[in-house]
Order: sequence, then structure tokens, then C-alpha cells
Amino acid sequence: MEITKILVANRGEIAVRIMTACQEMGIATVGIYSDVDAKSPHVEMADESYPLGDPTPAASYLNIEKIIGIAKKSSANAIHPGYGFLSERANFAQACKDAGIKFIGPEPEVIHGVGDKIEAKRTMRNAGVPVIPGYTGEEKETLQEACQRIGFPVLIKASAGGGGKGMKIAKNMGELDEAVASARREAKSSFGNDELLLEKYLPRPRHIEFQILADEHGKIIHLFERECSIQRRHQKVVEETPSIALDADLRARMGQAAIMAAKTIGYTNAGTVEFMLDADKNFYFLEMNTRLQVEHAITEMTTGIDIVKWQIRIAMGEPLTLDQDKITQRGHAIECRIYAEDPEKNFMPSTGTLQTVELPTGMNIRHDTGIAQGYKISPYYDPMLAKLIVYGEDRKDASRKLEWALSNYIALGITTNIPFLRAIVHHPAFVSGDIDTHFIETHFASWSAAEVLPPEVLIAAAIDDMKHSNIVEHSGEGHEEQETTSPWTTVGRWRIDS
Amino acid sequence: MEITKILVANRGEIAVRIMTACQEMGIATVGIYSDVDAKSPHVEMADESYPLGDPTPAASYLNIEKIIGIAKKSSANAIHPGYGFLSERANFAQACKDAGIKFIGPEPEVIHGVGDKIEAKRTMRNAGVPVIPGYTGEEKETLQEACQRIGFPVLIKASAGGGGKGMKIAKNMGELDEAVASARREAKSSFGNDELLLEKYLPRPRHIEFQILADEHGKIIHLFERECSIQRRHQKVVEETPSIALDADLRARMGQAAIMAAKTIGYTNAGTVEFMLDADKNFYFLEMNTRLQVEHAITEMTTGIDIVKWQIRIAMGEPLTLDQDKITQRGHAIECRIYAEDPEKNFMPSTGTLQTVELPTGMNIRHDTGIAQGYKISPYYDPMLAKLIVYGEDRKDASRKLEWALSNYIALGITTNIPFLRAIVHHPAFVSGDIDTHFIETHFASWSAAEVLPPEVLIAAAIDDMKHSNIVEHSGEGHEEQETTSPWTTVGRWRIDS
Amino acid sequence: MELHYEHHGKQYPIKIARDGEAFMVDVGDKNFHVEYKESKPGFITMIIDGKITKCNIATEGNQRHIFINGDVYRFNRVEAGARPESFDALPSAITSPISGKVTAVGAADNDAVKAGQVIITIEAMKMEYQIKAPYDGKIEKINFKVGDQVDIGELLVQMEKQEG
Amino acid sequence: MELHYEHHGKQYPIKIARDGEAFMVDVGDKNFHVEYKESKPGFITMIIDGKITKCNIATEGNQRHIFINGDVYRFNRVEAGARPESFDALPSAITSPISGKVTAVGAADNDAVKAGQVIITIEAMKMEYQIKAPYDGKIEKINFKVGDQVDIGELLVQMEKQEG
Repeated sequence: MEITKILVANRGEIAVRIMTACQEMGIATVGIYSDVDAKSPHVEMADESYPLGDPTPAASYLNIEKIIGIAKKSSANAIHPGYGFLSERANFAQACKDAGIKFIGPEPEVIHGVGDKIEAKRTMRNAGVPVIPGYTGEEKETLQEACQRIGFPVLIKASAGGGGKGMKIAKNMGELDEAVASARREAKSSFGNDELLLEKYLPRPRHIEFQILADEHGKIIHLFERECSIQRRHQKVVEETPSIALDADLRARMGQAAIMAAKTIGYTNAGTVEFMLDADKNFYFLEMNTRLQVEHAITEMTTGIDIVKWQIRIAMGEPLTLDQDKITQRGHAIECRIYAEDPEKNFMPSTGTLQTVELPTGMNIRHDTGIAQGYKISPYYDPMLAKLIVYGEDRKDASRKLEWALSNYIALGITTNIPFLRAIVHHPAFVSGDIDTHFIETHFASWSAAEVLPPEVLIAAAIDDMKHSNIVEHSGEGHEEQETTSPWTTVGRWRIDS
Repeated sequence: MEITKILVANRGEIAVRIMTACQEMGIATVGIYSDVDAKSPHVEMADESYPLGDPTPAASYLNIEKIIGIAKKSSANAIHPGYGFLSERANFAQACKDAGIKFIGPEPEVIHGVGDKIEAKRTMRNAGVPVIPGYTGEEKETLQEACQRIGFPVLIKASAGGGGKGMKIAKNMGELDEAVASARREAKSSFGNDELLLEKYLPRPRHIEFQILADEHGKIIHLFERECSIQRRHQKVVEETPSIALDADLRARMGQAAIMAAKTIGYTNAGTVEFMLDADKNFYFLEMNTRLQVEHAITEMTTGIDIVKWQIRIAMGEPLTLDQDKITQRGHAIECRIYAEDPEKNFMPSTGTLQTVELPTGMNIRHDTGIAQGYKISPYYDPMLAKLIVYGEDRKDASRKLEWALSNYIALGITTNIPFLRAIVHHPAFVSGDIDTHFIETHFASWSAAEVLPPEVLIAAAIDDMKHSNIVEHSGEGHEEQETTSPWTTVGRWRIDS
Repeated sequence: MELHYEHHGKQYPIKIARDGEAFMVDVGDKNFHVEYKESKPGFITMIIDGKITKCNIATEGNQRHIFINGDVYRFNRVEAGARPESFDALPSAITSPISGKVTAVGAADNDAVKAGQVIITIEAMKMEYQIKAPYDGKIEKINFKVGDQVDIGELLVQMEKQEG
Repeated sequence: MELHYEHHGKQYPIKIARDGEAFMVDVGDKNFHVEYKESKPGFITMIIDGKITKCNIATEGNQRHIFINGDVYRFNRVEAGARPESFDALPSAITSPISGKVTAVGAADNDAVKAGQVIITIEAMKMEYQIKAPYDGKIEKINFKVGDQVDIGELLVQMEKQEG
């Protein structure tokens, strides 16, 4: 099927990323935007853009009816969902199908099947993909027998729950009863449901995921791993590839497991198989993400492959012409997510207007963003402002480039996590690669950017304030006036009448 | 030797490129600037910058005494010359040495030796590197015997000359006498010297060069080829790698010849060996460039290696840890040089002020530039504004990305070659890779951007002019006023007094 | 002229005077000679006692954001002798640390509350933020109800601290 | 209102009128209905008879640079009925096509010159540009001498064409 016009059902940096790929391929693009996004770059970039109105996610970027309506009206014959929003909603993929619009992603049934985490794990276990050993109550054994099978420590958690509530660890049989009782009480009070799950507790796990590409003719390849252990609130902050925890053998085995996972469920298009890797280098299937991943760019930098273009080609029914043994992983790439948030205040999102902006540019620096100077950051959507991705010949080279880029990333007016990202990159545990999913809570539990103001900061502020106070003294010919006529301040064309 | 502070003896994009590498490596930087460059990005970027005064090249960027003086004053212990200006002046390399400053490049004697083109060819021939067959008069044979040895067609040219003057082609023995007589007359009148050279004439040669890295311990590697056949006035316009004219065997042989050339002369640091490749895939040594090349970036994109960082490491005496058999050439990269020039008027340089600017950005687009919106392009230096470099999975992918990037490259106010570059990329001969050094004169002899103005262009101009004419009618509250207070026009911080 | 800045609860008084084209600045008991150039708005190069320092400034009301050597400093300009502000130690007013939508209100006017009790829940950017009582006390007035949009810095709750 | 543009020696007369928020534009014998939005200075989106078109404009004096669909168009706004300008066919004045420094002057006032004869050589950006006589004639006045800086568009030479 020839795809001639794609509606990008997303906003921000990922909408811009996808539209660029479409334009390079000669495919027309349709943008959508809520009221607060009317001036966003993705709106300008699309060949045509349509309003969604009310910025509330449910009324805008999650509104299946509106979006399908716009696709029909604009004669888009495919929809790319990006990540987040509707990207993993089976009913959206189904609605596209019903409307005769190609959904750029796997089939609705596949999305649905993978969405049920317990069911997905069962499918994977049956297919021989390692899954974290656990006890769901279905097994014909007692809790004690299960613990002996699994091995301590074990984690007890609410089956209805999430976010750490109702989670208890038992280090040995002696602690088991009390842990179960306590977890049950918390589960009951938090979720009104005291059903529990038990699984092996991994003390310092790494989060390692494999990028998959599968065409609609049964060919599946992987594009190697991404190490995504550095997280806060279960959201990734810094990702890199390759992972220093993997050697060639382990990489090959995990890659094979990822392909097996995708094959088992009849996966098509781009996807990601997430694993936990324990300190003894055992890996366990965690879940599968049936969409483009935020951190796909680091894989693109190390493999040279454009994942979004392949998503589109696969959706057109083209065969994958990439061969597993020809794909190379070269150098090292790291991504930092730039968030509008305050790491000193428990990563509270911040809002405001981006003022003084100057971004680091240079070879092997990729900056994916959907915002620009003068933009107001609204509280409606994810606080991710941009992704800063760097490539280097090796991990050290990439880290130093990242340090340089973060040290030259000027974005004032909104509180961002940039100083925090710098602190991560400087941290000895990061430098040595000694990271796990508890990295931030272990090393940055009570992080603070700077305790005292250095003299040069106070001097700059004081002179700036003094200069600006002059305006009032000699009103009309002060600083502001000069700024307006300086060539530095003139955006856009000049009109020099002759 | 530890390099702690580098003076970058250049301007524009290459100064910015080099300073970025220094900063990533933790090396301090010193910038220099002539009067017209006082507000250039490289001046802002350097840790410290010093004025050269008078913008005339001889008085500024070619002024050895001034530059060495600034290096001493600022305690720089190394100088990177970039390309152009002093980069291939043996006496500058010598002056650095005499001042105890490390020159980042080969030894003065090597630069000097390679600078004598005839001598360099003799050295290469003796070392077994193929050199274009010719007759200089030294050979113990007649002109006729030489022609039989070389084979027709032959090129007769003034030994003192250049620029096509005094050049004649003889296709067979019958044309030889008249060609020689005619060349001699022209040589006499143009250069006051009727000495001639004769060499094999290559009807449709390609210009293929190999990037070399050589450390100070005798290790030499190459980073594959660059195809630089598309030239105007003997200056390259579009470069790409790999060259579609090379297969694995030819690539290996040319790479070996390039290494041999570098080894023969005791070459150190980064350099480029230029070859002519004829239609029958014979290659001939042309010359060696003893410096960083403008087009080095395409090699960086396909090999993943940072050439400038390696230049600095080599100058520090570090051994090359890159191994020839580990270096891979992946994907395809193309560079376009953005010149301030008018391709419709014989590539006449243009000057003026960059007004409306919006640059294409995105994955695998590298834009090396030393200018910005609001900049005045002065007539003192080379008219190259920037380099646009793209990478794709293959030549077609890279070409489409380049097309996209050029079609989204908005830089108004100065006449640039961007429409001409688009025309090159669209041309069937470029698309099929059927290029040689006569490409531009063959296909674009009387190129013109657009013969007629399409209606939408006239409509845009007319509405714009009508809107602006309103200012006069309702003076004080018109368009200009709005622009000044619009958030779009505000560069830099805002002062929202509470 | 004298200026005062506050950062992390600490006050910094600065004395500044012009010295020809340059400036003399007193920070604590140290005196600095400063040349200052603004190449474009917000982009500053200073030579402080001979040493080149670059920085960037953004200003919004009393707030100053300064970027220097890769670090960002956020602080406020204050009037001389102003009492230090701090969200943690607000005597009676709880302001919103975020802009968002009120999704739950856990107390009513005149209720007695315990330190740490959740008074208001605000949803912003797909996450929930709980506004808790900073001390034991009595609610005087809650200014928002479920469904209201609240902006950063707005007064959410007026409280009376329980003495003892 | 009526506007005139010139490009490659050809004149384009345009009629334009407001139509509420939109515009009615006549180009040749065709009439277009145009909605027009300038998102930031120089960045324009038009809907021409229902079709979306984006473009960019830069203006300097009478010169217009318009970027549209990846192409750049350079042309001039002229007064109605103005005689077409062309460097090639200038009747008596030779203006400089480039800014640079005069490195040679090959004729003097009142000299008779042949078409193609080099009158002035200008060096700009490391290259030399030769300004040649466009026809046989007589030099009336050369306005620059060796070493002078000359700007683009400045009158270099006043000539008198030899008739016949």
C-alpha cells in the first residue's frame, strides 16, 4: 500500500521528528494541535494542521473520534501515533483500521495482547523467553514452596497496584509472613484489593531494552540494546548504548530472546523488548513497548539506521532489506531528557516562558525539540522539553561531549533539570558505569544545585540591575531602547528603505 | 607534550569546529579576529580573543608575527591553523617551532617538500605511487617519443601557468606540433615564459582523495575516500563519500597508495592525498594537502571518527589507537558548501546582510557555520558561509535528506548558491553518480534559477507591500510597531516587571 | 548603589558604583573591579579583576536566572532588610508550587489539621502533587475547589498555626 | 492598489484589494482569493484559492527575496511604467556588481575603448573581477582609483556609446 499522506497524532519533538522523515520521503503531513500548541513548531512544519481545541489531553491528543475525523477530512491514508498518547491503545489502532487508515504500528490484537502484562509474561515464558520467576497463586504450590523455587530475596506486591505502594521485600523465610501480612494491609487500604503477587527481588537491576524491527512478511531483526537504568519516578532520564554491562555473548543471547519475543506474538513494525538484568547477568523479560521509544535516537546514532523511515516503509508493506549480520553497533551514544522540572523539589514540573536560549550545536550533537525561545510551557502535557543526544567514539568521548553540551545549554526562564543532568554525568558511579535502576535515589536523594552564590553571579546580577535601573533615570534613551534597534535584537527581515 | 591552550589561527566555521573539539577535551582556546569579525561566533566562543586589526588578509589572518605574538602573550602552547590562510605555509610552521609552540600539523620540512608540486610528484613516482604520465623535458626522449609512451590524448600546458591559460590538447600525433606552438605562444604572452609541460590528458577525470592520519610514532592509517569532482573555478562545491566509482579492491589499492605517499615523506598528523581517477579506473597522485580539509566532515560521519580531536592527540604525541582493519565506512555522507555568490553571474561573490534565517535541523544533518542572522558578509575573505552535511543509510537516502535540507534552508538577504545546489542534487547526472570534474561546466554552463515569477510569489510580495504601505497611512500604530513588541521579535531575555 | 539578593534563605548585600566605563563591586568584604559587556541581550562577558567570565541572564520580576560556567543559579532580588521568604516556613499562607488543576480537596474551612495531612491535590502534566499542611493547625480558608485551575504562586490555603 | 515588480527584465503588474480579512489579487488575467498570515516577521502562510502555501520574505529597499517551496526568487519592486533595468544594457553608467577593492584601472577619462576592454579590476574575496566595456565608446569619467574600496551598485564608470 502506498502511503501518501500521514497524520501525526502527536505533538512536540516527536511530531517534528516524524514529519521530517515523511518530508524526506516525499510524503505529505497533517498536524493536529490543541489550543495551547497553536504556535508550536510541529504546527508550522506540517503541510496542513488542524485544531483540536480544548487542551485537556482527553479532549485533544487522546480524542480518537476527533483525530480520525481530521484524518478523513484531510485524506490522510496513514496515522503515526508517536509515543505516549494513543500510541499503545489497541482501540485507536482498531479505529484506524475500521476507517481504512493505516496505523503505523503493530496490529490492534498485538497491542491488546501485550497490554495485559500478566498475560504477556505467560506467553513469553511459554515461548522460552526468560521471565522473572514469581508466584501468582495459579501455581500448584504453597507460598513457601514458591519462595524456595524462586530463591530469596523475594518481592511481595499488590497485583492491583503500582508506584511502590504495597511493596515489601522478604530476605529470608523468617521475614516472609510479616512481609505478606503488611503488604496485604497496604494493598487493601491503597487499592481496596488485597490480592498479592510474589516475584524474585533483584537488588540492583539494570533496565536493558532491545530495539526490534519486524516487517509484514515475517522478517524480524534487532538493532541492539539501550541501557535505560537511570530513572526517576519510573521515567527514564539518561539512556545510553551500548550498555557496558553486556558482552558480545550476552548481547547476542538477549537479542535472540528479543526477536523470539516479537516472533511469538506476531509483532510487526518497530517495537522494544524491555528486560531486567541482574547483577549476575541473568536477564528477564519485563514488557514490550509496541511503539517508537523516546530514546530511539541513540540506536539511530550507533547503527546509522533511521527507525522512523523504516516504520513507514514497513507500514507500506515493504520488506526489511536490513540483515542482522550487516547491522553494526559503532561508537557510543547517550541521551539526556531535558525536563521542565525542579530536581531540588522532588522533580516537580515547572511552567513558564523560555527566555534566553542558546543551544549547543556541533558534530554528533542531536537535539530533538518541539519548542523554541519565547515558548510558554503549559501544565497540560509531559514536561519533557527536548532530548539532547550525543555520539562519541567511545563512552568517555561521548560523556565529555555530553558534558560540553550540557555546559553550553542555555535555556533560562524555566526551571529545568539541566544542572541535575550535569551532576549525573559528573558522578563517579556514572563515570564508571556502575548504574542500576536505583541510581538516582541512591546518589541524588537530597541533591541541591548550589548552596551559595559565587561572587561572579552576584556581580553579574548587580551590574545588570544597575544598568536597567538607569532606564528610569534617563527615560526614553536608556538600555531598552538601544536593544530594540540593535541588530542583535532584530528577528526576521529588515526594511531598509532606500 | 601536554597541550593546555590552543590558539586557533583561523575564523568562521572551522574556528568554531576546532574550538568545540578543544573545549570537549578540556583544552583552553584563544581566538583571533580582524576588525570586521569582531562579532563573529568564534570570537564569542573562545575563552579569550585578541584583535588583529586591519581586515586585509595579509595584515590579519596571514600575519605570522602578530599571531605568534598573541600566542606568546596568551601562553598558548599550540596553534591549530585550520585550512586556508597559514595552514600550508612552511614558514609559519617553522615560526611556531622557533617560538616553542606546537604547530598542529606536519613538520615544516614536510609542508615545504609537498608544496613544490613537481618535486612532490617525482618523490611519489620514485616511491611507486602512480603519478600522471608526463614529459618535463628532463626525460631522455623526444616529445614524440614521450607522446608514444604516454598515449594520446595529451595535454600541453605552460609550466609557469594556471587557470587554463596556455593549455592545449592534442588528440593524435598530427595535432601535436600545432598544439605545442599555440601553447608556447599563449604561455609567452600570459606568463612571459614559454616553458611547457606535457602530460596525459584525462577526458573525464574524477577527483578522489583519501584522508590520512599519521601519528608521530610511524603509524599511518587512512579513513577512506572522498569524491570531490563537482567543482567550479577549481573549488569544490559538493563532496560525498563513499565514491560510487570505487569498488572494494580499488578502494584498498588507492588507500594503500595514499598511506605509501604519506609514509614516503615522513608525514605526521591529518592530511589528504588527492588523486585523479580516469574513466578506466586508473588513478594518479595529484597532490597532498598538509592540513585539515574543508570536507573532512563527511569522513567523520561515515567513519564515526573525530578527525580534529585526533589531530590534537597526535600533536600531543599520543599514539594512534585506531586500527585500519577496525575502521568502518558506513552509510553515505554528502557535503554542500553554501557560498555567498551568484551562480547566474559566473559565481560572483555577493555581500550583504543575512536577514530572514531559518536553518534545517534534524537527525544526521550537520551544519558547520561561523555566521548567524544579522551578520554582514564582508568582501575580505572566502565567500563560504557554511557547510551543510548530511548522512543517510545509502546514497539515495542521503540525497533526499540533502534535498530536504536545501529546500528548508532559509537564508535571505544575500544571494547564495542554495538554489544552484538544489539544481545539482536534482540533476540526473548527479542522481546516477555520473560525475567528473567538468560536471558544472558541462551541465550548468548557463544555468538560471527561474525564468518567470510564479503567481504565488507575486501575491506574497504584493500583500507584504500592501501591509507595509499601511504603516505610512496610519503612522505610529502600524506593522513595524507591532513587530517590535511581538514576542516573536524579542531576542534575549524579557523584563516583565511585577 | 546598594542591592540585595536572596538565595536559599540567605541574604547577599552588594555595593556597586561606576568607575568610568567599568564598575566597582563589593561582595561581602571583597572588592572587585569589573568590565562588563553585553554582546546581545542576556549574553554577558565580564572581566573581573582581569579574569574573563561569561554569563547569561534572564530576569522575570524579582527573579534572576544566571547561567555561568555551565551552572544555573536562581535567586531573587529583595529590598534591603526584607524578611527571607521560604515556602517551607510560610507562617500562614500556602502557595501553589505548580500550575495545574485541583483534583481533590482534603479539608474544609475551620478544620483542624495535622502536619503532613494532604489538604489539596493538584494534577499537572499527568502527575499528582499533594499539598500538605506544614504544621499542626487550623484551616482558615481554602481558596480553590475541585476542578479549579491554579497557577504557580497562587495562595491555596490560609492556615493558623497551633501554638505549643 | 496597483503594484509593479520586475524580474529578468520583465514587468509584472499586480492589482490587490482587501476582502474583509482576506485579499483579492489580480495577476495577469487571473484573480486569486488569498488568506494571509505572518506567523513571525518574514514567515508567511497563505491560503490561495483554498491551497496552503508557505513562504518567507526579506526586503531591502526595492529588492524582494522570496523563498517558496525551496526556491528563492529575487526581483525588484518598480514604479508603474519604469524602464526595465539591466546591467548588461546600461546605456551610459557601469555600476559595480560587487563590493571590493580596486586593484587596477585600465583606462583614463576621455579614452576611447572597445567593447570587452577591461576598464577596472576589483579584488573581492581572494578573486579578481574584471569590469569590461559593454560596447565600443568613450570613457566620460572613471570614479575610482587603484586602492579605493567600492561597494556593490556604486557607479564605476560613465561612458558614452559610440553610435553606428
